[in-house]
Amino acid sequence: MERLQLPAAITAAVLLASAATAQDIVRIASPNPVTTLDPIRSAAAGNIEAFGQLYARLLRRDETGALQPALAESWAVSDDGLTYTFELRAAKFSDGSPLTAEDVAFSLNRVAKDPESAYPAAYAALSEVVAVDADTVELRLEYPAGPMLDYMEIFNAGIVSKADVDARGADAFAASPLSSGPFMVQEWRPNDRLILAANPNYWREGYPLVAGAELIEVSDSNARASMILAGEVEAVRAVPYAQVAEVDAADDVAVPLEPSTVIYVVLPNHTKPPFDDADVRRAAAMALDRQAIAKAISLGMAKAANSTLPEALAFYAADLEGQPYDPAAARAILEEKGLVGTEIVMLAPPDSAQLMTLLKAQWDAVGFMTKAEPVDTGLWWDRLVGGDYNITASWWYNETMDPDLAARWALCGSCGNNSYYTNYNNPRVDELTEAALRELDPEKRGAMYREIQEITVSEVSQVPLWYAPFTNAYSSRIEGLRLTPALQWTLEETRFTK
Amino acid sequence: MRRAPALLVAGIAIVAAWGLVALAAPFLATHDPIAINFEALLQPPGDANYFGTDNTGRDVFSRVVYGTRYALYIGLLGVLAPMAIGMTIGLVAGYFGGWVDALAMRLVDVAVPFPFFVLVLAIVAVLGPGIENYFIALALVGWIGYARLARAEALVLRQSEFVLAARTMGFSHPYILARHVLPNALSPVVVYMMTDITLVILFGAALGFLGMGAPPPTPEWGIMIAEGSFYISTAWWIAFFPGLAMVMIGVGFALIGDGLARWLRLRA
Amino acid sequence: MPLLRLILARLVQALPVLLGVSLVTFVLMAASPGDPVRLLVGDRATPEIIAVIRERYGLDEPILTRYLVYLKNLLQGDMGASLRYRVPVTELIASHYPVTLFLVLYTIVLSLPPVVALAVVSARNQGGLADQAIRLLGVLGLAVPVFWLALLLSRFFGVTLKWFPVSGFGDTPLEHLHHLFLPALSTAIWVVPILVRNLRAALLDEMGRDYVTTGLSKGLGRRAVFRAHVFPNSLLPTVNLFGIIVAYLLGGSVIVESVYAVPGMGKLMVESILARDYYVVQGATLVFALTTILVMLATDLIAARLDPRVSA
Amino acid sequence: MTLLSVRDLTVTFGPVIAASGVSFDLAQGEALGIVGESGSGKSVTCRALLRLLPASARVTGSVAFDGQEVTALREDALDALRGRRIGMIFQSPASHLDPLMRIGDQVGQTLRRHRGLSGKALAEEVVRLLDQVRIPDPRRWADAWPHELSGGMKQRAMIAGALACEPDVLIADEPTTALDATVQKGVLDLLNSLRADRGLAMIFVSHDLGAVARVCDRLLVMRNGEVVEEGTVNRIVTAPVHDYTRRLLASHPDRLPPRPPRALPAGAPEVLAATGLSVRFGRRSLSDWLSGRTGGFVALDGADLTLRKGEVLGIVGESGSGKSTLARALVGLNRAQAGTIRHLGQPVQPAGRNRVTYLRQVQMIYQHPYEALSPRLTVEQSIAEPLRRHRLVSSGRIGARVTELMAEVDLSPDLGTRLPWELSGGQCQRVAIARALALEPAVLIADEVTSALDVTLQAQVLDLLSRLQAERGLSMIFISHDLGVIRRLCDRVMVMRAGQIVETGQVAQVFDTPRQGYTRELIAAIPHLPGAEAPA
Repeated sequence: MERLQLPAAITAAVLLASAATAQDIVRIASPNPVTTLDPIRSAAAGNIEAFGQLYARLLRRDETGALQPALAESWAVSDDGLTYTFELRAAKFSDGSPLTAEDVAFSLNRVAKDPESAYPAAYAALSEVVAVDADTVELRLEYPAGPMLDYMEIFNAGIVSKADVDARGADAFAASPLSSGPFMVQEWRPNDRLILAANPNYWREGYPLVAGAELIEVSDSNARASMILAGEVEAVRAVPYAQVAEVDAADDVAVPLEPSTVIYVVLPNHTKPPFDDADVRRAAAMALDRQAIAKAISLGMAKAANSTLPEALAFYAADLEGQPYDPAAARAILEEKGLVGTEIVMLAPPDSAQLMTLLKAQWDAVGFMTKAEPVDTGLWWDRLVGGDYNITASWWYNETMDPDLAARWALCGSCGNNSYYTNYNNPRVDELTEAALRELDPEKRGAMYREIQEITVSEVSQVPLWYAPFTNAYSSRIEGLRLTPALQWTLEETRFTK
Repeated sequence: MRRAPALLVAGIAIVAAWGLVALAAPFLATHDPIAINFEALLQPPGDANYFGTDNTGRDVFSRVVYGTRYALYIGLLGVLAPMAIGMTIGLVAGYFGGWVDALAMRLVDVAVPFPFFVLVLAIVAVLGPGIENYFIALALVGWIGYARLARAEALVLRQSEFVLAARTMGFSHPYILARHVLPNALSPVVVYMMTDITLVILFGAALGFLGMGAPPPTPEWGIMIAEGSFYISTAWWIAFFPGLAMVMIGVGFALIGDGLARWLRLRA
Repeated sequence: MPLLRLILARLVQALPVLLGVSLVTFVLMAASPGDPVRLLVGDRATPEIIAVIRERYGLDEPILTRYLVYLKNLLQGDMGASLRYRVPVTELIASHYPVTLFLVLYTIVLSLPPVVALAVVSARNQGGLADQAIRLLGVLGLAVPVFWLALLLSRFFGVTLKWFPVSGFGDTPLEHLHHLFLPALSTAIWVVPILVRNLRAALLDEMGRDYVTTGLSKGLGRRAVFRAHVFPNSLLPTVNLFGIIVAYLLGGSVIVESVYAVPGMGKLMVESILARDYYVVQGATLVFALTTILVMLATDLIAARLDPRVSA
Repeated sequence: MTLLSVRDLTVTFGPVIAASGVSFDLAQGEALGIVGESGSGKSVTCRALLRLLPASARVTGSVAFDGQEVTALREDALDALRGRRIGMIFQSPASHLDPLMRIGDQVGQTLRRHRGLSGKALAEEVVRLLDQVRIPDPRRWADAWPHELSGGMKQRAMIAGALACEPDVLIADEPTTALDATVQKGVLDLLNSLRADRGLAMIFVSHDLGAVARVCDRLLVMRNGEVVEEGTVNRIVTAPVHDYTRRLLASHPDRLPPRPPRALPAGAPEVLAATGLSVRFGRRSLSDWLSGRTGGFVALDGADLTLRKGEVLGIVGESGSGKSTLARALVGLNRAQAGTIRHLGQPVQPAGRNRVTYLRQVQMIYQHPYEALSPRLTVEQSIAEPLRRHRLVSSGRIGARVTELMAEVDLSPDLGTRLPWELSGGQCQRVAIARALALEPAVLIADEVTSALDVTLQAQVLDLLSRLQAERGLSMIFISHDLGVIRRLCDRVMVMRAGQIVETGQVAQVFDTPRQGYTRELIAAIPHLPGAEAPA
């Protein structure tokens, strides 16, 4: 504790000292923890936000959402859609070592094939990735995959240094990796913050515009709001709806509502009575006034959902009629089935009290007997995956605009996640999911995804609730920062205005 | 010196008043405490809703009124098991001394360094959230304070002549413990219990704050405060009134504790 | 020399206690449903992938085997690695522990002057207006929920007045003092009443002692008697209470640390429990327990220094 | 010359009058004794002289010291008087010394305050003072903590502190009450010699006429807050005027009728016998065990004892001599590490499985009247408890039996519903005796039962015990530090010291021809009334 020996300094010195900390560091407070820096290890939100800053991908998206060259200067797709050839630009890792086709092949093969790769779903079609020469990479597919180019942009398609991983081993790498992205790790304090410094060897000349960034983990929403209001950070993630107006009203802070792929849904368990019966699920959906719920929860900032897919995705069916709000009809169904008074166990994950209250009240109004059972996140997953629940509510998002991964995750019963563990299983939906991936014609794909949405909405695979915009707050000290729907901060294009 | 009973009376009056509120909740409440109302979200206090409404349109006043039941339930039930366990261990340890005492003290040694909140969280993680599991966690660590007090009293009492006399009259140890030691060791324990009730209610609220308390839509003050904390600058009434209620009930119990302590000291 | 022996003896006694603590924690954590791997790899990982990773982390071994392996490693000074971060637990503790320790010490330093002042004023005017006011405020301080008060303080002092930071720990000792002021204050608000109440009671007890009469009969005057006799004697029960308070503060750091985004042990502990990061919880609990034991030992030593009747 | 003049001093605590209209004068060099029983107002009077009473006390009247009116003095002027011109010492030196301050510092407080001494000069003066009050090796003890001193040394240290500034008057409030007789004698001798050397005026307060008589010339007798008699010690002892004074004198052990020597019937059986009884406190540590030491503290070391039917055996000894330990070992409260106990020739285990049968025969009563009864039980409940628990009488008969027992110990039946704190000390002791008698024991062990009682009550309880013993043919072990009491109650006496029995014999023989030096010392220390040497 020798650090406690302080001279007779005064508070003014403290103020000066803290004011002097590098003004060109962008600090972002997010509730999502960074738990690993290895892009294949995790698909949890906080890590996704970090991976984007550390690893460049072959392609990138511009503000309009269009794919642009990144590490790959150009690319070509064979006519059968089975071979993708990328020409790499001369790029370096943060230590100055060259980034070669070997590294690209290694990284992509790793995320696709490594047994510990947390989320290889996007790369199921890949048979192998081959470094043809020093700056040419070839992706060889077993079957055509429509969104494969999109997948070259997502968080876990980042390029890591083969030499680094081989030399130090995956665990050491995961704690302090060489970086190919706009920033490199200056210091990682697990459970607190990730301190990033601009990568001088980043391929994009002149970027990033700031000297560094800090991704600070702050789980308490009020604390985050206080922090941006007090000017202690430049941006915060997920301001509670209740505070958006207040925070937005503050000088120097704005809360633009940014489009996201986030969708809130009710998850019924399709293998357990009473929700194994589509009519009962329909009753549960009709009992809910989704407009009112969305309005109450988001104070009018979110839009009620009509489809089982997020509205930001391609092929989203905007004109689809969701289940109507009709409590009388819902009650009639329950009465007809003799299910009035059925007890249903609703798992209540953390921070969902308001939603759970609204759901319970409306379900109970049509004749269910809803018992909310609070669970923490760990328990929630256990119960969900184990099918030990009647119904619950949650949210999910998709990392690309292409609906393939979304359908696989939330609607497909045979794609590994059992339709978000609701055990909804319609062979037609499964079949359509696989076919849509392989289909290269956008129009045909659109029709398939429309059918998927129609089926799942009518069978109530899940009850879509609302589409939530991001409510991130930004200080006016910076500009150019936003969070893309794929959960990537545009930090490299961010700069200080004063 | 005269003021001591006054404090005690004030404390008892406050707690009794809350007790009445809890009992008469159905008559006092103006609304159904769990009925949502999409037409009346976040209404400020007024004639329709004395304390305003919350983010699901529920009447805060009615929820505060019904919440009294949970506060008292948590507070009273939450100290019961720790007190029973602690008194038993403490009295037995202090009265018998020797290896019994040594064993009990080792037990205390293990329980004391266990960070209380961590244990509560861990137990809640094992058994799932909810008030009942909070009680279990309390029972596992909350007894220490009672055990220490009871043991200290028993150590003195075992040497006091009326206990020695009871022993030389050939009475059995359990009888002596129950009839002679327990009643005379009770007063500091009761004083401590009053403070403990306040803390148990508060910790229960903190648990609600961390999302591990009673299930929604239970009108429990801690959860109401936690929920309302997001609205602290836009709809202050959601968190303020349950917070105020919690302070007032806490003051009541604390006054009883203080007053009782002084009153007992005066009588001694 | 007997002092050294006492310390040694107490440390030896602490070993079975620590063993007990670690066993309880291990059993609790092992019994808790929830899979650390699921929380680590994210929502979308398939059960198959999770099974692979579980196996690699040795989570499929029987619990007893895991505990014995853990103990064996512990004896070699290895507390294991975090399941979430894949970094050694010791490293995590080394970065979070000083923060909480600083906070606890800060709270104590911040609490002591008001505790002494209020208790003395209160005891010397027993039953008077000041006494009543102090006791009422104390009751209020005890009854106000910390998380609620902390929120108000952070909005008022941090956002409105901008006097103090509302988050973080800072990098230099001066910054630590500045950053942790509000957290320490929020904690002090409930610690002070408890200590005041005890010190006041002790002062009143001591003021009625016979040696006070002796002192007065020698013509020393009330003030001198208070300073020389009453006060030192009143410290003893308060010092003993202190050990328990510190244990409480360590465990209770959870809430202030979360409200003020302070990267301390409380936060580490909560997040680790929620993420089922077994070895971090295990290690942090042991460190908490060891700290408490050391603090208790320290208070006993202080008490022994204060009180010649307690022979070391 | 009159130094202190008290006129019409009245002290009230709310409605309670603690002292009323007390008037007296104290001349230079004079020693005035104040005697009275607890609650007579003697201590309150003393404290009122220096205004040491709590704030709730109201004091009227006049206290003139050397021309100054003490009751009208400002606090600082009063402080200049306290400790410098008037010193004061108290009962129970243990509690009147600050446990956290070294003896030397406490003795030196007045010197520092009133004479401005400090550093080496102060230390030297402290050592001189400690030497003057005959503390051996004063340098060492000046550095000691209060708890390291024996009771007598603590009182001496307190005297040294009070006399440090050579005051004109010393007020001694029961200074020897808590001390053993030999220690008391030492302190009294010290006070006498200080008085002689310095011409110190003294007010000596005590409940013990014998002690007062050793030191004082003149005497006030107080009762219920009033002075009932005043005069020279000799006059009052030889020709008391007031009724109360007479009673007080009559209750003094010196004046109690001694127990006539009597022979026990031949062949009276041995009801209780112990051989080689040893009790050790504290655990035997590992190092004790390795080096073959007994370890712990040996409180009783191979004591032998026999008690025959109808016999009254006295045990005397100073505090720590092991007499209570022996008694408690006999009833199983202390576990004996060695030795055997026989009851009517049969070996018994007082703490063992069959203890109830034995304990019904051997009952014990204790020292402190207010501690003897469970505070939450009424008198009736207390007495009924053994009857109920051991089913000694049918439940319908319990009430009647309680009434009988209360009558037997001279308790008025209307006290039955009272709680212990509503009773006097003597009444409490009677309840305790009635409780013990409920079991109809053959042996009664009385451990210092009268030492916390005022002399008049003591005399009554002794009478009661004597009568019960005679009526019931009880065997009795009577433990006391007070030889006077023993002599008047017992047939035989055992003298104990440091856990061992040093002398045993018939009372007359031990008292008149003690064989051991220690016994002689004890006997010499008994404070007697002047002119009334103990009639044999």
